Amino acid sequence: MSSLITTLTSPPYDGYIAYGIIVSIVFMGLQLMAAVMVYAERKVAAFMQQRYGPYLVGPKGLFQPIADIVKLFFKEELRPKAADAFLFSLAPIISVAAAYLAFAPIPFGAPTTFFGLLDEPMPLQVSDVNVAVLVIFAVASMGVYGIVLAGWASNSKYSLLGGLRSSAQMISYELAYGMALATVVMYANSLSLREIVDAQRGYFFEGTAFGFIPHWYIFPQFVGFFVFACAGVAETNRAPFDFPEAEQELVAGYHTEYSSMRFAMFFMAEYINMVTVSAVATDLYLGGWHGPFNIPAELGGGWIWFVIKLAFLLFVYLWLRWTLPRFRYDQLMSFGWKVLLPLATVNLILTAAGVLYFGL
Amino acid sequence: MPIGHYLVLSGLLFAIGTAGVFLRRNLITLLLSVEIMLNAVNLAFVAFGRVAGTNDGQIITFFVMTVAAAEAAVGLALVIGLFRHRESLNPEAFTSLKW
Amino acid sequence: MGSDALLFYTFAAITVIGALLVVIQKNPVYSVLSIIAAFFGLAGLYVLLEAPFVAVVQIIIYAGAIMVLFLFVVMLLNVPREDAAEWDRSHPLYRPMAVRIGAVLAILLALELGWALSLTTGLGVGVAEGADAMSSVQKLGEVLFTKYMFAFEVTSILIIVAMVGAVVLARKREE
Amino acid sequence: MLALIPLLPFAGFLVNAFVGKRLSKSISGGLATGVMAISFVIAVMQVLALAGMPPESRQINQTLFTWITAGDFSLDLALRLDALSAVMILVITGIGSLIHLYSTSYMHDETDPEFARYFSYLNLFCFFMLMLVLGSNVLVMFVGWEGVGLCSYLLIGYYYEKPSASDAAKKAFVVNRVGDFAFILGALLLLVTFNSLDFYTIALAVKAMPQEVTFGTLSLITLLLFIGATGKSAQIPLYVWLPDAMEGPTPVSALIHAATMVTAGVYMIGRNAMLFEHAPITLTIVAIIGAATALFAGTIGLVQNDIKRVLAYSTVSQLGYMFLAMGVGAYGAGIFHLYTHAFFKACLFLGSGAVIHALHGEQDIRNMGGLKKHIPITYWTFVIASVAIAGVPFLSGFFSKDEILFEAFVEGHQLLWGMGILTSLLTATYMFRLVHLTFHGEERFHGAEHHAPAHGHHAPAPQAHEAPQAHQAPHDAPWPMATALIVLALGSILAGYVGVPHALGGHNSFGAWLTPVFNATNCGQTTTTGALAGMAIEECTPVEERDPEEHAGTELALMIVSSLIALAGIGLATYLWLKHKEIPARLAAQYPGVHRLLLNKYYVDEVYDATIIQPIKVVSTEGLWRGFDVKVIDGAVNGAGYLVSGVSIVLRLLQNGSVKTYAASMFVGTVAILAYYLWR
Repeated sequence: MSSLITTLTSPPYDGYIAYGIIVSIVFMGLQLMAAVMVYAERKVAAFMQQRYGPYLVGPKGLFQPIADIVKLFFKEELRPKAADAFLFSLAPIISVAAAYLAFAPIPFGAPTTFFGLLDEPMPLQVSDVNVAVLVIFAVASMGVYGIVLAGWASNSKYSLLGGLRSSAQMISYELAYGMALATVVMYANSLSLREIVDAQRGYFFEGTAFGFIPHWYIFPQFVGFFVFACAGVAETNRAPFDFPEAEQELVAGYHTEYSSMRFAMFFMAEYINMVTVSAVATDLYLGGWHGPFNIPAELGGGWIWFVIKLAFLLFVYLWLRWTLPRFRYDQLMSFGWKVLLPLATVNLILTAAGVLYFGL
Repeated sequence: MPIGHYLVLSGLLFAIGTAGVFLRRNLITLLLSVEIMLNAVNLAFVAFGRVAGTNDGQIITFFVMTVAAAEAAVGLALVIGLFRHRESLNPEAFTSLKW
Repeated sequence: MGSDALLFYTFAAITVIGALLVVIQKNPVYSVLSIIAAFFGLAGLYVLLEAPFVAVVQIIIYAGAIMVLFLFVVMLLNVPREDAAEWDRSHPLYRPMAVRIGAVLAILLALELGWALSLTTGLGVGVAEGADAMSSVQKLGEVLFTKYMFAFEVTSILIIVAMVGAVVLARKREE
Repeated sequence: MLALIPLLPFAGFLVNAFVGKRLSKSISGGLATGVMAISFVIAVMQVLALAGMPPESRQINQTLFTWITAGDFSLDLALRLDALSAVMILVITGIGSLIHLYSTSYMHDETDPEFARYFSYLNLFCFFMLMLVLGSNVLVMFVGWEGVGLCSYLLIGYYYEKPSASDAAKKAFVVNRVGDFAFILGALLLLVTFNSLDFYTIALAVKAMPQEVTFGTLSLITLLLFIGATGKSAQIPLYVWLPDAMEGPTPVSALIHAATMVTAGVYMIGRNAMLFEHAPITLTIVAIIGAATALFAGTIGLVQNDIKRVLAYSTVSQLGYMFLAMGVGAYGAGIFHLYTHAFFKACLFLGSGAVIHALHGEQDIRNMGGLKKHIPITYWTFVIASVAIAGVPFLSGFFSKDEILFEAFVEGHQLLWGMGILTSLLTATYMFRLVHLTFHGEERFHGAEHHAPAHGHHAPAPQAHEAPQAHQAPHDAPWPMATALIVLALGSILAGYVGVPHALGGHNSFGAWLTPVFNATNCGQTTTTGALAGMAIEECTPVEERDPEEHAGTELALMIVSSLIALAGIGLATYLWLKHKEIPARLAAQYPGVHRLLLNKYYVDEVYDATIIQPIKVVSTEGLWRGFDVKVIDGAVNGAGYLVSGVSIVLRLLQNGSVKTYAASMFVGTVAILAYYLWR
């Protein structure tokens, strides 16, 4: 049996229950995240625009997401006559599946025993793939098909334009994205996210006056982080790169024709992707679950750090969306090809040189 | 798993690709068929490499992929150009040797 | 049969069916989707061959990039389903003949391949037997950048040329 | 350093050829003359350096680059300066620069581009001539050999819009081609015989051989080379081009067709002296041809009326002299005569040029006379040169000529000696006939311009300033021409004194200077290397000279005889063409056949035309052109065309532009190859 198969099928520890727990945690967590993000987004938007935002349903409108979900459940499934039935229904599935799958190899906490429930600690991760970074990259690149196919299948010009835009946009930004990933991989000399995170334990300049600076890759790799952030935002089709669904231009872009649960899937996919990208960024650049100081296992362990950083990044997402205007399409392309890609390449080369000659 | 299986599979894929090249009348599908043939070869390479215990097979696969990427880029660009000239993708529509 | 064989046949089935669909489908979009499916099957086979890196790269490059490009073009041109043949009968090698020839040749090739396989010995050798897999990404990198250095560089040139060529070819001629 | 000598003129050629159109006359002419002058200076320096060396190793070698490498045979483009080529480069660069100088004023009425063209040709000629004499192996020499042929063609046909000029040019080219063909055959034969083309290597190799009594390889080689020489140096039977070559500008005739190029053949024989020495049969032929030419041309020169043609025939006859010398094995004497002849013949030609210039293009001596008081400088220089060529004692011609005759006599060729004496009589006679008809007697040149159009192009004068100067007295040469004339005249007086014979108390230092070359006793670096190194060493012992005093008496006697002959010739000329002018006419009337025969140069051209040219024409027209060319070659070509088009009618079906068909054919190939490997 081959190594990857082992990691994928049989968990690296005994106790399938625990494994199931982890999987369900991730699954549910993601869904919860999506819901929370809906609420958060509205609130943040309102906050930034001096509005109240949702406040009727529940205290401070906390249950608004639930209301939304209910609404979406009971809405009618619409499908344009000329649409391609099969693909029309396939597209959202691809989207959301890719979104969930992308989170699989992401570790979000040090091995823990769940407050002693387990006799041996188990890693907070669905599957520890030794080429995790590449897997994430691959799955992320699959996500585009959902959008593209949705755009094409619903057989409407707005959708089609949205799909085309997203495909072009994703291809363009995947390069910079991959370059940034490669840089970190080179830096940490490993493809496994867990190892990358563990490489970020501790501090720079141990024992000096600057000893407080945590050993996070964002500090040596801030350029890479910038590139990764931009590319990530573009990959998730969020403002200011939200071209596939540019309301002002394309009604709602690729999901113009969608309604009800299928629409909900796209919606979820989008937020889950945000979470995924943020999680990856956290693991790659912000030292994952390693914080400035250790949180003892009794209080839950390192994953709290992880959640905090994740929340921060997600807030940045919203912040960007409600702060920046949308690019023009040509600006998007030229930014991707003429700024990010060269930047990422130079960064890659410099880092390579550093690793090779100065053993950074 | 005996290597014979992989070889048969590879040959099968190659045959399918060839058939596609001959039977289809759509330039894009033709290109796709070519991709299938390439991948059939890749499979054979990797299988042999595995048996031999070297990774040259995988390396060659990377090169094949690169070539495939280049071929796809240029090929599709050509397809677009041709489509601009004749509103068709049927290779039989481009039999004139100059225009 | 072991789970290994099971996986092999599953992936092989996916691949072959996908490939067949590519050829059979009349609608280019479906062809692209089926070939993506086939690629996933192939990726699985690569994993079975203990070449995980190749597998992932297969997904990233083929499924993730090249096929998106195909899909993009298909949508851009919005190609209709394949139209009925308008055959050029003025030519002695007109298409039905060509098809027949092609079919005959395909059969011939299949026969020859079968024969060749029948002649070959050692087909029973299991892929996993013999030397262990040399598939760690580090090893690949080393080999790629030492033994195959030249080829690698040439590849980069090839890519550049392809990019320029594509841009030039697809540019709108303003006339 | 050595390479600079030929390369400077080449540079001049490049400039004049490519940017000459935009240059003014003074610049292009000055440039051309300047480079020649500089390379003369360099040549002098090189020769002095050479003279500084011990006689056994007098060589300066310079290999420019390896030219040909084929298997084990490799050939350098190498230059070698030794005693012999030293003489040649001095003559070429020295007289060359004088003639350039002369030309600047002689050609002054040309338009700027024409002027530049003229000088570019002239420079190119000098380059090739220097390559010819400096080349250290046969092939380099051959390059020069062909090059000077080309330049002579270009310069003869300089007034190309004049039919006679271009015809003459073509004639010269074709006739030379015959000789060159023989020459290259000889060169190849040399190569296969000695597996080398380097002169010294060959010379030493030959030296090791016994003399060839019967007609063998060496004789064949030398004979072929000699045929080449007859072409280049206008000997029987290939001399016919030289008289017509007078269509070119006069300075050209002076430089190419008197001083330098035509002597290439003589030089070549001298260069291969050892080779010829071992082929006595060829030597005899050379001697006989030389003597015959000398006499023959002399007789023709006696009756010609075109001033330049007279000089041309005299040139031919003098060249005959040189070949005679070579033939009797008196190489030193031959080269000596070459060297002196260069001076006085160049001087004569330039003088004639001055006369023509003065008379605005008149060339017919019957329309001259009495020019003495009009153009004194030209007159005196002309006379000096004529005296020199006539062989009057104590001028350059005297020494060289007498040495030749003496050698001929001593070597036991009394008959040839007789012919030589007769020729010198003729020489003296026709030269002074020329002098008298041109400069003495009453002035017949009024209204010269009526004749001008006939020779309109010989000198540019007529078109340029005929109208203003139609009836004013002829003017003497302007300073550049005068300078050249005077220097050359002095040369024709003094040049001989480098080779004063022993009989006159001198000790033929010129001969001494040259002997090592001819005996191949001086072994330069080249010979001390390679297969012949060992031989070179033991060959380095100088061979014993003939005792100079032995024949002093004979020599003195012969000198007196020939001097008397020369004076007699002058007297005869004076008697016939100055005192009693009716006698020649009466003679002509008395023997009309002879006169016509001479006047028409023995009908040689006509004979050649009838015996060679016409048959060739017929064969090539009927046989080669109408027969072979049209039927076979064109047939083959057209056939190929038909074949291709026929086949492609079928093949076109394959290239139907349908990608699938191509794919199918590719696939067929795949299946076939696979099948082959299976069935194999």
